[in-house]
Amino acid sequence: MLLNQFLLLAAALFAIGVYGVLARRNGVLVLMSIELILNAVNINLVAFSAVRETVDGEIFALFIIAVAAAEVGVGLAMVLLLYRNRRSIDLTEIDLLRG
Amino acid sequence: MENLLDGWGLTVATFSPMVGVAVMLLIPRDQEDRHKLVALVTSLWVALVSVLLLIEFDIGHTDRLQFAVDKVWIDVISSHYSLGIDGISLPLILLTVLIVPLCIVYSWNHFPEPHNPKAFLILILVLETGMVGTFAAQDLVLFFVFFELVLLPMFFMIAVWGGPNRRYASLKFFLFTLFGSALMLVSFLALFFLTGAESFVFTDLADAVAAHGVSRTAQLWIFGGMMLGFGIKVPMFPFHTWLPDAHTEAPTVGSVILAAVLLKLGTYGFIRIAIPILPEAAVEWAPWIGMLAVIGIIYGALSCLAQTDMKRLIAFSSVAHMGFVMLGISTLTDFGINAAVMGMVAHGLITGMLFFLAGSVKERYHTLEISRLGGLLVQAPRMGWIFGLCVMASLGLPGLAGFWGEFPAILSAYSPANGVPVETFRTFMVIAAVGTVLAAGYLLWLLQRIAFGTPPEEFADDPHITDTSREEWIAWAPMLALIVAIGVYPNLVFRLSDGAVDASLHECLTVNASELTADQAEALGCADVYNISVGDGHGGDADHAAAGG
Amino acid sequence: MSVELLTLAFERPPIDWHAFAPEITLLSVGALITLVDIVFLEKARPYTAALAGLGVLATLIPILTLALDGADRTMFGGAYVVDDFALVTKAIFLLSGYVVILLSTNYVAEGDYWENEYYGLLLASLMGMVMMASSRDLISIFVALELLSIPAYLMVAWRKSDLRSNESGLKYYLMGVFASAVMLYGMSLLFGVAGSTQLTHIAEALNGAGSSVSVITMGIVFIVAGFAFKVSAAPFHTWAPDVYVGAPTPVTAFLAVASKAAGFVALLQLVYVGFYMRPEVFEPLIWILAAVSMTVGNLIALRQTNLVRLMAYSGVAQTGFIIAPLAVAGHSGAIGDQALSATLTYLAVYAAMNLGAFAVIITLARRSGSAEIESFAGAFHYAPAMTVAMTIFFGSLAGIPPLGGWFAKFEVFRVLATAGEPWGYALAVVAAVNTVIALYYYAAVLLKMWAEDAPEGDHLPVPFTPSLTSALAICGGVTLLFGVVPQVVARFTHVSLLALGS
Amino acid sequence: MTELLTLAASTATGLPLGITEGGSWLLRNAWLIPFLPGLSFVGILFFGKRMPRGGSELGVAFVGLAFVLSLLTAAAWIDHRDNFEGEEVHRAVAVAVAEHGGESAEGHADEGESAEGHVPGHPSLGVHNTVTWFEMNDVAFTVGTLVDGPAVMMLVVVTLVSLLVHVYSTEYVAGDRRYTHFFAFLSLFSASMLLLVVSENTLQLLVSWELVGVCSFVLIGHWWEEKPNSDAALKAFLTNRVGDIGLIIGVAILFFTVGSALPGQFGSFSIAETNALAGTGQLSHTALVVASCCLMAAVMSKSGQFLLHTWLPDAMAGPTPVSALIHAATMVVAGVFMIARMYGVFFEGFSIGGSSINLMALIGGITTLIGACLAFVQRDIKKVLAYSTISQLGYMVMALGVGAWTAALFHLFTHAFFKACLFLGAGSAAHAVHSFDMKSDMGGLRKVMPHTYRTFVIGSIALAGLPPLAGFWSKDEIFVGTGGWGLFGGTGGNGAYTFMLVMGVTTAALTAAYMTRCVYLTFFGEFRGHGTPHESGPRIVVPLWILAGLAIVAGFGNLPKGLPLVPESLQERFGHFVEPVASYFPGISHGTPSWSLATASTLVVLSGIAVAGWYYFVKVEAASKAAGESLTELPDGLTTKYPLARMGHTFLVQKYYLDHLYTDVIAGGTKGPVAAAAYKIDQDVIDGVVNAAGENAVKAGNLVYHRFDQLVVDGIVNNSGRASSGAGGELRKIQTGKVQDYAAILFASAMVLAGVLIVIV
Repeated sequence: MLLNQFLLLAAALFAIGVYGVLARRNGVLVLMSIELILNAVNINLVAFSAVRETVDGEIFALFIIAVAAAEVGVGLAMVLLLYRNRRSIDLTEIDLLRG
Repeated sequence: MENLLDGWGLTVATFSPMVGVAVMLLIPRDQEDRHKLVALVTSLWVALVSVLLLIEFDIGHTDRLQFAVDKVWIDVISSHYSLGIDGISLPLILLTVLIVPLCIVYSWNHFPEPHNPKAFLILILVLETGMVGTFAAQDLVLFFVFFELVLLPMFFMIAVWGGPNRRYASLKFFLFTLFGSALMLVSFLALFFLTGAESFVFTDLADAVAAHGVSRTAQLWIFGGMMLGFGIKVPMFPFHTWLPDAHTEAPTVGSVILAAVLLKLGTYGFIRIAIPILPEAAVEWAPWIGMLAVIGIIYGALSCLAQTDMKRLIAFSSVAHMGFVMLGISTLTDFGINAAVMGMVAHGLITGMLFFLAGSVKERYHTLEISRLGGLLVQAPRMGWIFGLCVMASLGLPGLAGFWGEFPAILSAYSPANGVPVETFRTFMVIAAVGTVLAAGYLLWLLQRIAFGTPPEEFADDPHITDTSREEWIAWAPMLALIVAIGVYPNLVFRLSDGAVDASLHECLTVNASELTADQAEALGCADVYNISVGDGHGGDADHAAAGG
Repeated sequence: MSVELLTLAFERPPIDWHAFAPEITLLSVGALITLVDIVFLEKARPYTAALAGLGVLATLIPILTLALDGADRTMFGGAYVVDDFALVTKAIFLLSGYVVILLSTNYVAEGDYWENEYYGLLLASLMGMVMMASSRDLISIFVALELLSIPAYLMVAWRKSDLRSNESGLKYYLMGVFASAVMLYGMSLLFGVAGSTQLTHIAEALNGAGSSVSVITMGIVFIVAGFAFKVSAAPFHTWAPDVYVGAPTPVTAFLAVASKAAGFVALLQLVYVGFYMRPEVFEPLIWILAAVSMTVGNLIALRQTNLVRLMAYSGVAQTGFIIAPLAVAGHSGAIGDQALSATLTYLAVYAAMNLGAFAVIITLARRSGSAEIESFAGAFHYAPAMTVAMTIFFGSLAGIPPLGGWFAKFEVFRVLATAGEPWGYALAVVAAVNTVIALYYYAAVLLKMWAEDAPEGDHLPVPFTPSLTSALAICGGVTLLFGVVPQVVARFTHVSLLALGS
Repeated sequence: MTELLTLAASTATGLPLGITEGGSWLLRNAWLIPFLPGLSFVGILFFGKRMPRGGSELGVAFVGLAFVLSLLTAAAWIDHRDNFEGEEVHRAVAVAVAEHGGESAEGHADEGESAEGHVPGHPSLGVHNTVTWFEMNDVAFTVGTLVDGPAVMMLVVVTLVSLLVHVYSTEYVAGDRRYTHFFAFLSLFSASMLLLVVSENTLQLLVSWELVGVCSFVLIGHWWEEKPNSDAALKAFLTNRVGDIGLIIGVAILFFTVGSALPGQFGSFSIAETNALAGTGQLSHTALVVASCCLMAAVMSKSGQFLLHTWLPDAMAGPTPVSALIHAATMVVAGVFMIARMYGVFFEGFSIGGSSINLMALIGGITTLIGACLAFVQRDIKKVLAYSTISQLGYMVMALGVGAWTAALFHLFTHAFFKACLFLGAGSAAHAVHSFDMKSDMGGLRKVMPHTYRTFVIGSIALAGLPPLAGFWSKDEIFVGTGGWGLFGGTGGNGAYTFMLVMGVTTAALTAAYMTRCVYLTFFGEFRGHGTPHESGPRIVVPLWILAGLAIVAGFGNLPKGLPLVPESLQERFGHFVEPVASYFPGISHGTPSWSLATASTLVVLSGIAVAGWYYFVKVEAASKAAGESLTELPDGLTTKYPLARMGHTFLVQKYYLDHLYTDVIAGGTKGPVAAAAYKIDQDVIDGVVNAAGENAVKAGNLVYHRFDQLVVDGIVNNSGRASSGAGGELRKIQTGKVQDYAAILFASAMVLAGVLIVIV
């Protein structure tokens, strides 16, 4: 099995996703980065599932895909709301609340 | 009657104030007279119940828990609703139920700002439940709950009705006490689990410690935790700094209750919990406690000499006086602990009175700055003489109650319990005796500057400065009478406490090592900390020789 | 094997309708509210709150019947379980939810926003929590978590035109999604080790696996981190203060109590059912989280000027207390059980006292329109009852007998001491010291309310509303009851997850 | 004989204590005597203000009653002493007896010899009566009376002087704003003092000891409106408290030491037991030495012994009757009485009876000299008397220190009368001139105050010790008791304390001289004050005469053995009835009186009078005449107060008068620079030490409080609070408000935790 390669791919995706979340200033791009992480998870799950010869991993991945869609929906709505009120989606600018 | 008291007496005494509180909560705030009446009646009722308890109390068996109740309270943690009193608790309960109605009477016509008698009296009644409960509780968890119950009311009493610096003082009081009790709680729990006792009931714990033999190190740690918790409440040097602030800022009645009863919770904890349950650790800690006690005596006295505020001076004198109590306790002898019980009662009455007086002085002169006062005896002669009497009582004049707390404590330090280093305690004895001189110094100095001389110009013709009022007489007379009565006939307290104290001490502590034969020593099977050599009598003789020398 | 599983998957699993009755009731009420909203529009406005409240209470009925029935019900091959633990936690969620509805009624009604959505979202989130209590499978835990989180994101941002509300909503959302992504990554690793998403299977796998220790450790840490975020344990707490302040206060109460409780429930299930055989991983992890949470939460709280923000940090510190017993849970089965019931006890008491505190804040803030501590000064003079109530709740949070909090703290200390391990005692001492620090800021607020005069001598009385008053009465009564007769709460929280787990 | 009995008893039935529970009703119920004034105190306190004479009538009546009772008790004792045959109380003691048997036999051999004079079968048992006060640890703490010779003597003295002072005071303090209080506290004082006298145990002794102290405090500070008075009161009380440390510790040591010798009891306060055990050598010698030293500290403060005596002159700020009663006749002798009471302890502890000088004798000797020197330079008549009291108390302590027990108590007895007489006389004079200053406000009073003058002179002669007045006999006995007189037949006694004898005799000369000065300054010359003084009323004069009479005759109570012309039945009556011959009292031996010593001491006294008399009555009188005004010293004499400033002048004067004033070299020299220096030392150094101790205590208090308590102890707490808060402030900065920072923290934490755990697991 090529498990390790899949895991490495997933790890790479995860790392890229994390980098994106931490470094991108654009809210939408951050959302995309999170999707990357979720996809890394999915790859992991599917790969493990294949190795373990069970379907649990695939089912889990399906659930994640479904829920992620809902999440992104909410997320885009929020970004939109913010844009409407502030005319900007730069995450580094929203720091009204702190301390 | 007897049966009723037996099962319910203590419960009624403990929780009646809460009934009073419930009634007062229903009465609107502006009906002040009704509030006062309810509070007074409640506290008098509690006093009556306590007196009935005293009457029914079997004086012949003060060492036995009487009016005991023992019901399971919190099953999961094997905690019981266990109340009972013996000769150690009874005097303190009586002191409490005496002080509370007197405080209510005293404040009858002059509640401190911002007035609000409803809240003030409710707090006093809640306090009463906590105090009586603490003295009656026979279960560690129950004790803890009551011990803490007094915190909040006192906190608010200081915070709301206190002096200008009240926020700082109340917070300090609160934090110190809670800090101690948090660590104390950890000790309690460690004790319970290391011993594997059946329940948190004191006797179960003591039995379990005796039977299972908790390791020495663990005992020492646990005792240390308790010492911190109780020591802060006492307060022992160096945990005393909350006390002067709290006393100075508290309203008069708050100071009185604080001095008269609250400080006793700590020393009571030592006598009731720490020493009976962990006698071996007590022996090892004793020199340290004794040392802190005598440091407290000298330190408190020296601090008194530096004070410019009358109330603060009295507060620091508490540190010194409680030092004597702690010295008595640290000897671990029957004599010393009896002295401590007496010291607690006496200090409660005397310092309580002194705070009452300070309050009355403040009310008349609107200041407690010692340098601005003077000539109290001229303007209010009766009050001046009462003040003189209290000062004398406080400095340990024989014939007044204070002496019987101080002198036996010093005496007992000459010959502490087995295993406690004799020479060290003799040194403590001498230091403590020096403390009596300092006590006389600061108290007489206070008396001289407050009562003697002629009134300062600013108050010379002040019409507000009147002699003792009716409420003051009613509130003070019982206390003064008791100060004298106990002073003349100390047996009033000793008779109650002696048997109970004796029973609370481990046999190995009190046995006379010099008179022990090898067989007897072996039969006792005392641990090495007691320094009773098993097998040959020489160890005992050596000790005896040291005692003689 | 896979063939068998596949065949099984196509059969309709047997469904125990009684076991699902709470979920179904809640779902129906949620649907009903949405329906009513769509059909009656504005006219439904006055009734939705009552409807939501009644619905939540109605949900308690099947829980009661299940509890009376007493039997543990296992479904979907162990992925969904209704046992005592589940019932007790469901009850806690629902009761907290009910109190939150009471708190929300006036707040929401007085806002300019569409009311019915609010209750719909609230019920959906509650639904997620109720599901969480029964989930014993990574998938169901994940789904429940998202079900309770996504509506919560929306509720936080509910005041659509308020920048602060927007900001906190977005922050909560981003952090939440990121945390769950990290958590999922951890889950995927564990799945890789165990080959199954069921916690019981994972437990078996973890018990045996010797080779992939670091993968297991990483998986556990990531999963725990995900839930530590949910329960706002330091250092995963950073979102909480900002979100608490920005969100509508009733929502804050909801987040601080119900949502947090759900995180704990998930954490408990994971630890007890899944990771129990790996104490060497989760115990130090929890230890660090507990100690850091208590200390950081309390220290920062010392410097707060906004009461809601202070509550956030106090919540962080309380989290430290709640999870502290888990730091010794792996010591032995008996200790594990005690740790579980200690945590549950704390949760129950915490829910009552924290909601109560928020109730007071909401009530008093209605008058001044501000949650700054300064604006609470002198409350004793114009709202004595509120001040006394606040004293009860804050005293309880500080752990002063005879208020409920003491027993919760006592239980925590008890478990830590019972284990008889040095680190247990060490954590107990840390906790003891923190109790004092916490007391400082609780007492400071109380002092402000009792001992100072109202700003500008404003002594107008506070307007009372029936729903807030009843919320206060419920919380106050429960707090006192738990403190005086702790047996009541102890009786219910004395449950075990281990019977299933091992 | 006695020796055998004792030994037999100690092996068979335990240690005999020398006390009995029997005896006549009066002896067993001596508690009534302190009880009566106690009752009067309560009565005056509550009803005094409402009574026609402000409560003084109550005081006089009850104290009078107590006096009558005391007399009856004394009569009963006289009967009891020789005729009582009753059971003696024995006490079981620890096994350790046998080891010390040899020693105790030796000890009792002496006693046997010395006690031979007493008729066997009349053991002179003290009458003991107790009730339990309180009980602790199965030990009963009792309160009760131990009535024996010294107690009865003290009862009579205290009640008598107290009665006279009460009567005197009704006139002296008439019209005072706190008249009632004054009598109340006089009564309380009497009660406490009487309680002290009959104390059966050391605890009771300690209690009454403190009570008399507090009465003294209140009465010294009677006019507390003026600060010096309250200062004096404070000083008196505090100085006494310092001594009380010793008392407390000493009592504690004895309590446990005795307890170690008694089986089944951890301690005992009983005086009889303590003394008896100490006497039989069953107590550790070290413990006794330490206890004696501690108790000595108490004596030093209470009885104004050197180093702790400075409060006593200041105490003269109180009303004169108080000075007479408390600070001359009774309270200040409490220390002496205590030594006498606990003589068994001191006798062993200080090894009295050897010839080595012990602490007690030394302190007594020094005190007696110091006091006498200081009396020279006083202007205030009461201070002269105060220093004289110190000096005389020194005599008594010295006497006890050399083993002359009876002499000491006899001197106490006579001193009480003549010193009270002198004080009351001084008071009478001062009452007339409204001042105590002899130099500026007195002089020539003999013409206008004949009664005062005569009684004062009688008292002075008695004090100076000229035969046949009281002071002579008691002083002479002390000299005999020192055993230091080797000329014309030795005096025997407990050892040869020649040094003490020298000190004593020197003091006798000084005493004679300063009293001469005092009498001259007060009553001779011309009146130097203002107004017209006149004799006081009968309530002052009558007590004066009674005391003067006693000052004349009291000495006959103990005529020395072997005095010709006196029937033997009148010799040593005081010693016979007062000195206990019982197991609780050590066997002491008595010196033999010596004619040569008596003659020598009389000559010394006469020479003292002569020198001072010559100086004042001849030289000063002449100078006064020359100057035309009443002088109090030679204008160019040596009695300058600041010798250093006038050193050159003084030097010249000394040279010029050297041939004329050849005796003045000694008298004047002592009077002048030495006394002044001594006074300076007294005021500056010793008093300075006391004051400095007080000031330093306050300073230490300030230091401790401000530097330590407020900064360190409190500081630790406050600073830890501040540090917490500061940490909170720092931690707060993490909260930047930027969501990506938060995410970074979240992720970094997770990674760090994972990393750490992976490494450690």
